[in-house]
Amino acid sequence: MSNQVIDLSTTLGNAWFPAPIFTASGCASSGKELSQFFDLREIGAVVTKSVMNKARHGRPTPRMAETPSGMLNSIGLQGPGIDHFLANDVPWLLERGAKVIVSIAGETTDEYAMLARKVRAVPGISALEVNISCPNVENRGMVFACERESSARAIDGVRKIIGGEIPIIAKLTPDVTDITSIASAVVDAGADGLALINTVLGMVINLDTMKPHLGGKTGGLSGPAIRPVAVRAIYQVHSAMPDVPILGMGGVSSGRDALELILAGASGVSVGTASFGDPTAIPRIQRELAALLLARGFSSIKDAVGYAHRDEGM
Amino acid sequence: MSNQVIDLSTTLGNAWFPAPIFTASGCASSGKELSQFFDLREIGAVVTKSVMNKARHGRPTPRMAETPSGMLNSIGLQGPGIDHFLANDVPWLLERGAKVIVSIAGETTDEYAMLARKVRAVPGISALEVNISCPNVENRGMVFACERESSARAIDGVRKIIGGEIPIIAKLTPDVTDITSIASAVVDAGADGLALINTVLGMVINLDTMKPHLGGKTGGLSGPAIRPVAVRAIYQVHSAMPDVPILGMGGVSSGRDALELILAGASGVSVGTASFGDPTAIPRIQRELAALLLARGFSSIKDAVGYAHRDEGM
Amino acid sequence: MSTINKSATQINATILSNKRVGAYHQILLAIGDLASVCKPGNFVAISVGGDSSRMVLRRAFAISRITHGSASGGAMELIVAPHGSGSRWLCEQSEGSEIDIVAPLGKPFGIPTQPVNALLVGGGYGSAPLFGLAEVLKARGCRVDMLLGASTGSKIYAPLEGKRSASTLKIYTEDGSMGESGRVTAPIRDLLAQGAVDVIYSCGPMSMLRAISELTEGTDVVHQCAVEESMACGIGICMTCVLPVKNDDDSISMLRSCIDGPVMDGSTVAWDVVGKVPPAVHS
Amino acid sequence: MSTINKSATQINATILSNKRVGAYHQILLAIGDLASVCKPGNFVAISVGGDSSRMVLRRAFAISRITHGSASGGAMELIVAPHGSGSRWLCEQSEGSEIDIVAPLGKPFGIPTQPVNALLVGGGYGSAPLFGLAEVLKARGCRVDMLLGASTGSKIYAPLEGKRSASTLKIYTEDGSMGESGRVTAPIRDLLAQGAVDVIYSCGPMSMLRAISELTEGTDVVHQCAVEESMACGIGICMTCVLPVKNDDDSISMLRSCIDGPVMDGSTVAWDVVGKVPPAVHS
Ligand SMILES: Cc1cc2nc3c(=O)[nH]c(=O)nc-3n(C[C@H](O)[C@H](O)[C@H](O)COP(=O)(O)OP(=O)(O)OC[C@H]3O[C@@H](n4cnc5c(N)ncnc54)[C@H](O)[C@@H]3O)c2cc1C
Ligand SMILES: Cc1cc2nc3c(=O)[nH]c(=O)nc-3n(C[C@H](O)[C@H](O)[C@H](O)COP(=O)(O)OP(=O)(O)OC[C@H]3O[C@@H](n4cnc5c(N)ncnc54)[C@H](O)[C@@H]3O)c2cc1C
Ligand SMILES: Cc1cc2nc3c(=O)[nH]c(=O)nc-3n(C[C@H](O)[C@H](O)[C@H](O)COP(=O)(O)O)c2cc1C
Ligand SMILES: Cc1cc2nc3c(=O)[nH]c(=O)nc-3n(C[C@H](O)[C@H](O)[C@H](O)COP(=O)(O)O)c2cc1C
Ligand code: FES
Ligand code: FES
Repeated sequence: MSNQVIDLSTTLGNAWFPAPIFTASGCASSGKELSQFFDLREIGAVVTKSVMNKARHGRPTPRMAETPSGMLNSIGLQGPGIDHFLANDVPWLLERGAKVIVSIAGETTDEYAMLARKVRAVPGISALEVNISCPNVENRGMVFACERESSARAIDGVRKIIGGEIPIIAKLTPDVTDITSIASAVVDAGADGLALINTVLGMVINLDTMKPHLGGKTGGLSGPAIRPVAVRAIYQVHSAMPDVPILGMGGVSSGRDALELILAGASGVSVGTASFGDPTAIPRIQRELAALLLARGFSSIKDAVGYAHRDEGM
Repeated sequence: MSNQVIDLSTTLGNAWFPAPIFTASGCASSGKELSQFFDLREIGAVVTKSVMNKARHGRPTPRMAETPSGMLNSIGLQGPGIDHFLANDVPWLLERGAKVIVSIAGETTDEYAMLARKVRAVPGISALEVNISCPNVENRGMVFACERESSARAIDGVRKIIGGEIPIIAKLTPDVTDITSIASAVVDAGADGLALINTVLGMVINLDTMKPHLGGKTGGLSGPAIRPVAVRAIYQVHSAMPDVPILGMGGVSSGRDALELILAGASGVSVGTASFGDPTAIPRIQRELAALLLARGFSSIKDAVGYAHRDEGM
Repeated sequence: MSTINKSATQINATILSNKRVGAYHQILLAIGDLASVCKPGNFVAISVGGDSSRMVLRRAFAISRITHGSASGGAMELIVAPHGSGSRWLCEQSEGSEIDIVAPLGKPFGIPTQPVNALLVGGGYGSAPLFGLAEVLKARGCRVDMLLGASTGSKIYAPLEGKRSASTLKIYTEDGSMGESGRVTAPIRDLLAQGAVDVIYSCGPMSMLRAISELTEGTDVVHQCAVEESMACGIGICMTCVLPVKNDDDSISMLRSCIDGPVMDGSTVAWDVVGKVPPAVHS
Repeated sequence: MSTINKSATQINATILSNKRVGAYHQILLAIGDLASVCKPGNFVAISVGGDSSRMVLRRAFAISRITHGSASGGAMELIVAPHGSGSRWLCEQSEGSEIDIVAPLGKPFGIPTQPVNALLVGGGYGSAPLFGLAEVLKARGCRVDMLLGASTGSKIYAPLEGKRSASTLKIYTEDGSMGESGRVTAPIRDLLAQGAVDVIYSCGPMSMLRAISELTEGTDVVHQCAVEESMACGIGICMTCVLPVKNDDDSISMLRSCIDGPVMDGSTVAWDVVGKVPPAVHS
């Protein structure tokens, strides 16, 4: 009903999406599992689980701990490897008419470039999300997104392969002293857009074993608990670089939350943890968002993006 | 009852405290207000609101926003100035037999040194907490605790004044890429202990005004939402520097939460936001903690400090 | 031991009744002996959402009325507007459930020692504490006139028994659905001009309190207003609830409305600085 | 549309009854037509804590029994141990309240096409799904023997009507407070040696499932076990619930116990690798 009078479509760089709410990487597997609960064509896009070059087992269990209004995960990028993924999962999604954003993760600059080359060879993908921020990979000391240079190098490698066919969206971690500095480094290196934010590094001690609860010791904090951090990061980066499109995420579980991220500067919003608690969260959030936008007199998503900045510098 | 068979006393550097749970700076004003609800001698110590050299109005209202399992605050270090504080608030506390940790905050290295000099002149104070991490002061770009050098300089200035009479506890922000690096910088500069963690920078957009809700735009996130971040920071720093005492804080609202921070490496635990929701939180948490320690066979707090690290490197 | 909130206690109070009254819920709590120390203008801070709630802060509500029962002890009445998730949770609690409260908090209304002409002005649920106040004033021999206003009729809270405590009662709604059409502040200028008022007691939205302060400015009429700022703690330890208040030397202090209020002298509040930073503190 | 969880639906189910049974709560939910697609071994994921809960994840519970009512439609029975805040919340919900469930989820127990001798082994609340399974097996002409174990008698769940579905039922408690003293796995070795068992169905703690798998190793006896890993989503999208499962080529895959389980072939689970990282994937 409300969808009829409001333009819910959005863009990230040169990619167009019919709706503003996306899955979040790692929170929808490859899409198939959610298709039992809603039609994947109803939503913005399926952002697939970050895939690496080779198949990986990931981290030992326990891999999760619920925390107040959030959860920690330590999956460690378990996955089938890029070849299997592109041969099986992507065609399945495209056949069903879903928009697809492929998320890639690498352990070396070369791995990112190699992954980009393989993704480029598959037609029909809408955008490439480059996860340079997952804090769960074995080699924690070297999280790419923690330094300007390593971030820029990873993106630069991908940029050399992807010549503008599809937008490159760099996904950043909030666990840095100055996220705008990392953001500007990756944009200078050729990122067309930014995905903000990945999980926040956290830990839970199990009071029975009296040791870290997660198999991987530390884990990534997600869910409503981190929403204020996401809003802040998006606001800061949009302030510094208003022309760079942002895919926002972090603790969104209702239309009001999605609107908060959009007003702060996000052009699209990914929903992760909320889908665990509610398999139909994404279409519901999309409906709620449409109603809230309408009630505020917006006729399109685009008009609301970054609206909270309107009197800035006055 | 349980207090009879367990030694709840703890130390931070050369300061001794009768009990392990403290107020958190800025979450108990100067102690008087809570004394209606419990005897201040029952708890570890009153950590007073960070005080600056001059009186300050702080930030405009609204100064707070509740968030899922947490809250944002943007107080901006409102306070009476150090002279008024030392002349009025500290004597009141000492007369009542409370242990007092004075928290200071400055805008320049010199201000920290000046504050330390004034605090040194007052007998009876147990420790000095140096808040080099408050994200709420006007000059956000220059939060001391975001850089090794500025952190070290602030602590070095204080160390030159305080010659070991009372421990210097440096309070750090988690909003950095590598908190162990900041921690080692301040310890090298002469900090006797560390307070971990200050609030996490966040923001809320008001959906009515469609602008940042807080008068100060951004604010500090506290409460249970950030507990996993606190546990992680304490665990990381205790791993890197097992001999440096840590005053832990961040989202503690029950005995089980306090135990989690202690097992991760905290020698004492400050309780902030939980006192807003429950004025008797601190004595309650202390009772719950004693019972949990007993149930696990500990006979003193000291034995539990950092216990989660026991098989490290194996 | 303390001089701040010196009667405040934390107790589990049982809900004796919970009734819808117009747009509000009238909630009656059994509070035993605490009833004897609650005064008109005090407020209560209530823990909301239960054990696994994501709401970490208490919610503040004005104490509407205190009744001193016999066997069961005293009771406290609240008038609650279901606003967000915390107040809605409270309105959903059924008779018999226990809630965790801290009361009485804050500075109550000052009661004149002489019989005076008092005008009580309430906006929305702000009328709640005025009926109890009216009784106390009447007992002191004061004349009590009451003006209540709201956007619409369902938001006027004016219980029958309460009406008796005032000499006159006039109701204003912005949509004209009850009483006269217009703002509750409209008649005040004339009343002041007639010299019919010595003290104004007010409770309601900040804009209403400010408007009344502007009307009393330059007059001898005392304006005691109960302010409503966002409060994280309600007991003076967080500094979130501050209001700019003028000192004798015209400098401004940011005072905590939870312990230096909620009742404040309207003429000392620097209304134009609310939500702004006052000029630097001179030291 | 999907092949995964293809009957799963999210509905609001009304609690028909909630009774304490020993250490557990027996909760009956009205689920209407959903009853016809639930099979023994399926589970349900329940949203806990209400609107302003700080618990963001659903809780998983085995479907204990399905009854096909007439007017009111079908009902689902759960046996819930009050463990932490989520399960306690569920146990506190009263008759008439609505809860948000997603069901049926996961792979059910495989039912033999021929009449076989089945041994059903349940630990604690793990016995819950076995009674419904026993009925199905009996209807297929199977012989059903049942062993139930727990630490103590109050943790044995063995309803009267359920007992009828098994040919024999033996109870073991570690403290000897009910049935025989000892572990429920104790008699299995002999039963296997006697050749009295073709299939074992088990549900209970991981240590029990592992012990049974070790007993059946090298025998022809099939072991279908319902595993219980921590699950964040319950629907296959988070990868938190994985178990190491041996492939035909002896390599190991980390399979999601929510969609590739909870019922798994015990002989394929690499029990010694649970909680560890298997050797690198060869590609
Ligand atoms: C001294 C005082 C007396 C009050 N008396 C009454 C009364 O008698 N009846 C009544 O219905 N309400 C009263 N209020 C307002 C009441 O506290 C808020 O409506 C309530 O806190 C809203 O909480 P929520 O969870 O429903 O809303 P949310 O908007 O979800 O609350 C989010 C946060 O904002 C704060 N907040 C939101 N609105 C207000 C507000 N208007 N004032 C202060 N804080 C707010 C909440 O406390 C909470 O921390 C009073 C407030 C104060 C400070
Ligand atoms: C397939 C399956 C079937 C189950 N069937 C039953 C049943 O029939 N009856 C019953 O009483 N319980 C059953 N459980 C266990 C039940 O899910 C947990 O007891 C419950 O999740 C605990 O939640 P809590 O909030 O009470 O505890 P908390 O410890 O506070 O929970 C914290 C987190 O850990 C998870 N968790 C804690 N314990 C377990 C556990 N044992 N298994 C899985 N996750 C856990 C919770 O889901 C939650 O995310 C089953 C679990 C699974 C996976
Ligand atoms: C279980 C889990 C797995 C995740 N895996 C990935 C991943 O593979 N790649 C990635 O970029 N982000 C991953 N994330 C981060 C999410 O995409 C998202 O950035 C984060 O969870 C914040 O959003 P949320 O609060 O809505 O979940 C994962 C998050 C969770 C909870
Ligand atoms: C309202 C408020 C004011 C605070 N003021 C200070 C301060 O003045 N100095 C300081 O070092 N930390 C301050 N903090 C941070 C707390 O001391 C503490 O580090 C943080 O809130 C985390 O603990 P908690 O989750 O228990 O509140 C403040 C926190 C809050 C919520
Ligand atoms: S509400 Fe905390 S000081 Fe007033
Ligand atoms: S619980 Fe999420 S994949 Fe199994």
